[in-house]
Amino acid sequence: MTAITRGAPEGPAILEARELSIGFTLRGRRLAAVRRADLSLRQGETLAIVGESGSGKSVLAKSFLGMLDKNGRVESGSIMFQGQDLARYTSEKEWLAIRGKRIAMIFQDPMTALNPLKTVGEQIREAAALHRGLDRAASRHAVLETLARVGIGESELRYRQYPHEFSGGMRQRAVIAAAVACKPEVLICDEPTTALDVTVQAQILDLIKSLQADLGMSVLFITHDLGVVASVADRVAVMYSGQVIEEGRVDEVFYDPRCPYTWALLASLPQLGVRGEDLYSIKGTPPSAFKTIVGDAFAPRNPGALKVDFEYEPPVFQVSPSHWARTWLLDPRAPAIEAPETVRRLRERMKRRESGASAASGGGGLA
Amino acid sequence: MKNDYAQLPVGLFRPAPFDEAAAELTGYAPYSYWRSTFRTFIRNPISVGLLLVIVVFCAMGFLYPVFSNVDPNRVDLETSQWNLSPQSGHPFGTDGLGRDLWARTWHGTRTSMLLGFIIAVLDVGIGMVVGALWGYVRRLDRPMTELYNVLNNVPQPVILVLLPYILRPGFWTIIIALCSTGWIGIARFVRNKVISIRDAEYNVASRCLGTPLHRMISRNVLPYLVSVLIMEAALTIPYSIGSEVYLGFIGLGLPLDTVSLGNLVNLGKNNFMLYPYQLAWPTAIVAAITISFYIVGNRFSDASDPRNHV
Amino acid sequence: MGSYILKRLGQSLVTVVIVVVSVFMLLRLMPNSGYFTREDYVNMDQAARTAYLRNLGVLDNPFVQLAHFAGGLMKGDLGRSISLYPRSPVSSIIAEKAPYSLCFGLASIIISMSLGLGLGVLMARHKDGFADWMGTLYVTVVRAIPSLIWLFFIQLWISGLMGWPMIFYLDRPVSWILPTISFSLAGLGWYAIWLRRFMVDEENRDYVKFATSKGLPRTRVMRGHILRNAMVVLVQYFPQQILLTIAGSLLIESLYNIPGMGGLLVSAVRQQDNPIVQTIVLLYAVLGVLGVFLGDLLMAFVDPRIKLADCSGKGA
Amino acid sequence: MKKRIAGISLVLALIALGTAGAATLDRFDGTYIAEGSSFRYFYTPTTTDQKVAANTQDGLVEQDRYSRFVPSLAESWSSNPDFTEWTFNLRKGIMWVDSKGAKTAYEITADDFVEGFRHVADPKNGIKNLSKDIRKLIFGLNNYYLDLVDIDSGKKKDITRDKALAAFEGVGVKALDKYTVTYKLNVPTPFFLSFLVMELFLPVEKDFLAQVGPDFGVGKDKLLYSGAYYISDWQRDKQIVFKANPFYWDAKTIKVKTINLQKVTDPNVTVQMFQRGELSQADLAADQVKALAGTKWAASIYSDPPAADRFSVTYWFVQNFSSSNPEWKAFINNLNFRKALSYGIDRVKLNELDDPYKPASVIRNTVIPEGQIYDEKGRDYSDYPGIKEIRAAGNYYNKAKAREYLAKALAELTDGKGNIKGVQAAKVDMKPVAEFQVDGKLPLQMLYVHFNDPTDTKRALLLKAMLEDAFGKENIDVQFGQVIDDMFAESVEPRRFDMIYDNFRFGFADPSAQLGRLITDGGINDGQYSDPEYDKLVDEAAKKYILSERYKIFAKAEALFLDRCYVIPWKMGGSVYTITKVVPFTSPKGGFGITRFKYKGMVVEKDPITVKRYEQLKAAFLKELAAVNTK
Repeated sequence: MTAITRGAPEGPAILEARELSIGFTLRGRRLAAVRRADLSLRQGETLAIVGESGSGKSVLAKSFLGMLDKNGRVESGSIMFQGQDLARYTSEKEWLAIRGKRIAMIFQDPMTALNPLKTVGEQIREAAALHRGLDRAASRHAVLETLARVGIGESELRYRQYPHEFSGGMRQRAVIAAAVACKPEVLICDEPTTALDVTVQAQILDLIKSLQADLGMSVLFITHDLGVVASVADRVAVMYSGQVIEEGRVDEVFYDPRCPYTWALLASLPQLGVRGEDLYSIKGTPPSAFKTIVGDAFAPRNPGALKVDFEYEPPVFQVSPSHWARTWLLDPRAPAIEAPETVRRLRERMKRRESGASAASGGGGLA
Repeated sequence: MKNDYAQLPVGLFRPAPFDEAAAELTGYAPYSYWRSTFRTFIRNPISVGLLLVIVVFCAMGFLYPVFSNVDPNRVDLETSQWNLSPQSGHPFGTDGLGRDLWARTWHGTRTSMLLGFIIAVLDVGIGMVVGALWGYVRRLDRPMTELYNVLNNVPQPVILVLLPYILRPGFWTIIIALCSTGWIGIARFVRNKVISIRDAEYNVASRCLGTPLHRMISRNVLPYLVSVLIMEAALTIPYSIGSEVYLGFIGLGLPLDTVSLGNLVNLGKNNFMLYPYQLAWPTAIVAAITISFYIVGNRFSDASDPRNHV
Repeated sequence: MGSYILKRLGQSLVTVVIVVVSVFMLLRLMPNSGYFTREDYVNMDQAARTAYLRNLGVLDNPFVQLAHFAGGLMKGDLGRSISLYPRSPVSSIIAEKAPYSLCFGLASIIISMSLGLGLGVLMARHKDGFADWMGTLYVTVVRAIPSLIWLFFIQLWISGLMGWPMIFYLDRPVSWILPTISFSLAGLGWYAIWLRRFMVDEENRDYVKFATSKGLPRTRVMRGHILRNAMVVLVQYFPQQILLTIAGSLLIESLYNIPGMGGLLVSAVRQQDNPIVQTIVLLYAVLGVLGVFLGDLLMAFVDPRIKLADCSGKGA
Repeated sequence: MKKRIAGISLVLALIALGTAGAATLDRFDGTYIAEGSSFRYFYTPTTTDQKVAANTQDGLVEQDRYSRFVPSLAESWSSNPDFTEWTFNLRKGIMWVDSKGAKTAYEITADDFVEGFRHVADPKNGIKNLSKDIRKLIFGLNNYYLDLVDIDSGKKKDITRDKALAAFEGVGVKALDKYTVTYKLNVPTPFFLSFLVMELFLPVEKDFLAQVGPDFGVGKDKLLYSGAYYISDWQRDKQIVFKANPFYWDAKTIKVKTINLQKVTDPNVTVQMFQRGELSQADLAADQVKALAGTKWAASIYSDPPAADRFSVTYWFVQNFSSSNPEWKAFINNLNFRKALSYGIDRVKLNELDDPYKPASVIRNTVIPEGQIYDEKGRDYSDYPGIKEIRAAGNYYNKAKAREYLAKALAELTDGKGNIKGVQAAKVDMKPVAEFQVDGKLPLQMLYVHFNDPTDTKRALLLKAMLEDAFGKENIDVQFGQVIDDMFAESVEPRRFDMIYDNFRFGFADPSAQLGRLITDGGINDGQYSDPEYDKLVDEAAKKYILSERYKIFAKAEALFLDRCYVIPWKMGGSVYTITKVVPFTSPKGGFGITRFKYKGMVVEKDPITVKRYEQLKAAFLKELAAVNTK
C-alpha cells in the first residue's frame, strides 16, 4: 500500500469538494470548521457523512448551498458541481441558480423547518413556482402531485393545513416534498430522521431511497447514526474535526476501517457491545474548533497514537481504488497496529450477515 | 511539507504515551463565561470609549464635590458676575445668580447619577427577588399577575404627581415614585425567565434530588439572569435621569436648590435664547451619560448573551 | 371561545375596578388645601371653606363618594369637573380634548409604524451594515436622551429654519407638521428596534434556513417569512398602542399648545379635580386592558397556532 | 362724594392725538397662560376668567382711563349722607346679547343685578371671592350666607333650604323698580363704588339662568352678554375669540372689533410670535428684553409699572413672631433685629431678578400702593406726611446700619458669648416643610420658606447670600423649606416658617383694605404680631368719613406700622416690559375689581409703539390726569 493522492472514482463525481477549508469569525476569533476536506459525491449514489456532532458535517453540507452563516466563509479549496466551482460564488444571484433548483436540502428537525404561519402547501408551492416558472394553478397542481408522491394523503386538505396540524413524520414528508418538488440533481439530507420516532425513521429513509431512484438524484446523507448509513448509503465519508479522514464504500469502511478514529467510532456502537463488558467509549472530547490543530486531530484521544501523529498531519493513503484514509498507520514505517477487538468482531459479523439471506435489504441496518 | 513525508524519521513512528488529561483538554478552548463576555465587550472601541465616558463623568461627579470647595449654590452678590459666558475661573460660565456652572454641572452629575444608581439598584433588586419568587412559587402567580395588571394600568402621571404631594418633592420621593412602578416590569421579566428555566430539565432533575428552593433560585436560576439584570440596571439609569428631567419640567422634580442635571436642564432651557451655554453643558452631559449607559448596557447584554457564546 | 372571551372580559373588569378604586383611595390622601389659593384663604373663613368643600362633595366618606361615582357611571354620567374647569361636564371636556390627541396620535402611529417598520426591516436586512448603524444611532438618541431636550430643539430650530409657526393652529395645516413629527419620532424608534430584534431572532430559525435552501431569493425570504413572522410577535402590541394614543403627550402638547389630553391628567391631579382624574384613570385602564385583549385576539387571528383558549396562558 | 361723569371729549381728543397719522387695526391678537375655569363670570380664579368677565359683562359702574369711577350700566347714582345706602339708576332698553351677537328678548333690569347677587350669595355656587369683608358689608348678607352654610352642613335643621333662600328678601340688595337698584350697607362706606367694579356685582338674567341651570357658563352659548364683547369662538385650552357687541350701550367707543386670545404658555414662544407678526402684544421677561437688545424691536420695548394689571399688588416679607423656632422667636420680637433685617435686604438686587434695567423703579416701601386713591382734593394718599418720606427713601438697604442694629439686637439678646438668652437647644419641627435642630447659640438659624419654582428659588438663594453677607455667617444661618403649590395651607397657616414673602392686592379704594386686615388677629396678620397702638389708630381712622381726615390717620398708622417693621414691603407687582401695538392710555385703568382687563376703547396700530412715542403719550396723559384729579 502506498500513499498516493486520490484514486480514480468509480463513476463521475457530480459534486466534489477539494481541499475545502471553511472558517468562521466568532467573537473576534477565527474558528476552523472545515479543514482541507475532500469529498466526492458521484452521480446517482448515496454518500453518507458520519461523525460526531461538531465535526463539521453540517457546515460542509451547507457550503454546497452557499448557506454558511454570515460570519463564515470558504477560505480555500473548491466545490466542483457540474464543472462549476461553487466555492467561488459570491453573489446571491449565482447561488439562486443552484440552490433548491439543482441542489436541495432537507433538515434535521421537521418540527421547526416549516414556517408555522404559512400553509404547508404554500411553502412547497413557492419553491416549485419559483424554479419551474409555473403559475399559481399549475404550481398548485404540481404540489398536490408531489404531496401524493411523498405519501401525504388527502393532499387537497393537507395543502391548506398549517405545519402544527401535521405529525412529525408528515412534516418531514412535507419538507422532502418541498425539496424534491423541483427535481434537484443533488439532495442533501442533514440528519433527516434524528428527530423522528424510530418507526417513522424507516419510512422516511425508504421514501428518500425511492425518490432517489425515481428522480435519479444523488443523495448526500449526513448522519451520526451508523445504522442509517448501513441501510441507505452506497459510500461513506467519516469526518473528524473538520476533516474527512476516511472515505470508501460502506462495506469497505465498515469491514475494513483504517483510521483509529473510525475504529473508535465503530467500537462505540452499542450494538457491538459484548454483554457483561463495559461499552467502549472514546476517551476525551473532540478538539475545540478555536484551537490550531497540529498533526492528527485525533491523536490526543487515541491511546495508540504514534509520535508522528502529534507533529505531522497524515496524508491521504489509498487503501483500494474506492477507499482512502488519512492515518499514519498506513505509512509503511508505522508499526502494524490491529483494529480493536470489537471492530474485528464487526467485520466477522458483517461477513456472516453478508452470507446470510437478508443482507441486501439492509432495512434493519445493524440492529 | 506534504510531499516530504517520505523523509520523516522512522523514530516518529513509535507509539506515543497516552495522556488522558490532555485528551480531555483538547475540547476546551481556554474559556470562561465572564472573561469571554469581558473580552468581547472591550474589543469594541465604542463600548470602551463610552464606558470611559461613564467612568470619567462618575469620577468627576463623585470626586469633584469632594476635592473642590466651590459651593454650587454660592450666589454672587455682584450682579456683574451674573450670566457670565465661559471664561477662566468659570470654565462653563455662570448662571443668573452668578453661580459657577462648572461646579453646578459636576454636583448635578453626582446627584443625577446617584439617583439613577439607587433607582437601578432598587428596581432591579426588588424586581429580581419578587420576580424570582413569582416565577418559582406557583401560588403567587395569580395575585402577582393581577398586581402587575393593576400597576400597569394605573397611569404613571398619577403616581408621579401624587407622590410629591403626599410625600413632598425630594430626592427620595422621586426614587419612590419611579421605583413604585419600575420594579414590576423587571419582576415580570425575571418571572418569565425563571419559569422557562424552572421547567428546564436540569432543574427538574435538581428538584427531584431534593434541592431546597432558595438554593435552586440562587444557584441555578439567578446566575443565568445576572447578565440580563446588569443590562436592565444599565438601562434604568438613563431612564431615571430622563424622568428627573421630565419631572422638573412639570414642576415636581427635585427641590430647585438641589443641584441636579434635571434642574440644570430646566433652568437652562428658560434662558436658552440668551445664554445658550447654560443649557448646553448640562444637556451635553445628560446626553453623554444617558447615551453611554444605554449603549454600554446594550453592548454588555450582547456580549453576555449566552446565545452569543459558543 | 365565547366563554373564554367572557372570562377574559371578566378578569379585565376586575383589573379595571381595582385600578380605579386604588387611584380613588390614593387621591384621598392628598390634603384638601389644594382646593384653595392663597387669595381664597385671605377671602374665605373656615366656615366658607368648609361649605365650599362640602359642595364639591370631597368631604363625604370616600366610600360614599365612590358609590356616587359608580352610580353616576351606571347612568352614563361622569360627573362635573370641580376645580380645573368647575362645573363643566367631564364628558364634554374629554370630548373636546380627546380628538386632538387622537388625531395626532393616529397620524403619528401611521407615520411611525410605516417608517419605523421600514427602518426595522432595513436594519435587519443590512444587519451590522450602514443602515443598521444609522438606525441604531437614531434609536439610541431618541430613546436615551430625555425627550424634553430634543423635542425642545426640534420646535426651536426646525420651526425657525422652515419659518413654520411655533405652535399649533387648527386652521393652519403647516403648523401640524412639527407636532406630528415630534409625536412620531419615539414611536418610530420603538417599532424599528423591536422589529429589527424580532427579525434577527427569526432569521436564525430553521424554517428560514429551509426557505433559503429552497432557493427563495433573500428578499422573498425576508418578506414572506422573516418579516411576516416577526410582525406576528409585534402585532399584539398594536391595539394597545393605538387605543392609548388618546392619552396624548404632555410634553409635546404643552410645547405646541395643543389642547389635547396630554396635560389634563397632570393638571387634574394637581388641582385635585377628582371627577376628571377618576374618569381619565377609568378611561386609560379600560383602554389598556382592552388593548391587551384585542392584542390577544389579533394575535390569535394572525397566528394559526394560537387558539383563543390558549391565550390565558399567554397572559402569564 | 361727587358723581363723576366721563370726560368723553378728553378721551376723543387723546385718541385723535395718539392715532394721528398711524394706521389702526380693528383686531387684537393676545395670549393667555392659564385656561379660564369657565365663563361663569361670578367666579374668576384666573386672569383669563377676569378678562372674560370684564369684557363680556358690564357692571353698574366702571373705571375710566384715569381710574375714575364712571357710569356703566347705571346712568347715575346717589348715596345717603352717611354712605350706608346707595341707589343706582339703570340705562333703559339695553338688551342681553347671545353668543351670535344677536339681541335676546331679555332686557337688562334691576332684577338682574339682584339675581346676580343672589347667585353669588348662595354657598352652593361656590363663589370663593365672596369675602368675609363683603359679607359683613352688605346688610343682612352674612347671616343669610351662614344660615345656608349651616343648613347644608346639617347643623341647622329648623328651617328648610328653600325658606332660607327666600330670606334673601332681607338682604340689602334690592330692585326698587325695573331700573333702580339699591344697596344697603352695614357700615358707612364712602368708597363703595370700588366694590361695584368687582365681578360679584355683575348682573345675570334670571330666566336664562333657570333655563341653563348647572350648565351656566360652561360654554360660550351658556351665558348672555351685557358687555362690550361676546364670545364668538372658543376652544378649550386653545383660543378665545371676542367680537364687539353691536348692541353695547357704549358701542361707539369700541375700536377693536375682534379680540383673539390664544393660549401660549412659553414666554419665548410669545416673543417669537410677536416678531412674526402673529400677536399685537407680548410681555417680556428680563432675559427676553436682553435678548432683543440691539434688534429693531429694542426701540419699542418699555415698561410702565402703573399700567400693569398687577400694579396695585404689594409684596412684603412676613416674619413669624410666634415661630416654633425659639432662636428666631427671640430675635424677631426684638425691634432692633427687625430693623437690621429691613436694612439688610437689598431691594434693588432682589428686583434685579425681575428687572435688570430699572430695578429701583419697582421698589415699594409702603403697604398701600401709590396712584390708587385720592382724597377729595385730589391728593394721593401716598403723598400724605409720614408715608411720603418712606416712599422717597427708595432702597432701604444699608449694610452699615444693618450691622449697627444687629449689634444692638445682639447686645440685648445674647450674653456676648454667642448664647442666645433664654433659648435652649431644641428640635424645630415644621414638618413636612422642614425640620432642624437649633442649639440656642449664634448663628441664629432661620427658616425661609419659598415656592419650588425657578424664580422663587433664585430669590431665596439671593436673600440668603444677602443676609449672610450683611450680618455675617457667624450671626445668621438661613435655611430653606419648599412648598409646591399652596404657600398658605402648607406653610403660612400652620406657621411653618420664620420668614416668607407674600403679595397682596389692594382690594378696594380705602387704606383699610390693607391696613384693616393687618391689625392684631387681622385677616392677613400672618406673622401674628400685636401692636395695640397701631390697632387703635386704624380703628380711629375707620370712623372718619372725610377722606382727608381719614387718610391722615391711616397714614400715621401705616408709618408707625412700617417703622416697627412688622412686615417688610419691598416691591410692587407688575414690573413688566412689553412690546405692543396697543396705543397706551386708551383703555380703562384701575386697580380694583376687573375694569383694568377691559379692551373697550383700546386702539391697536399696525406697528409697535416706540418708546419715544410712549414717552410723548405718557407726558400728555399725566398732564390730563392731573387736570382731571384736581378738577
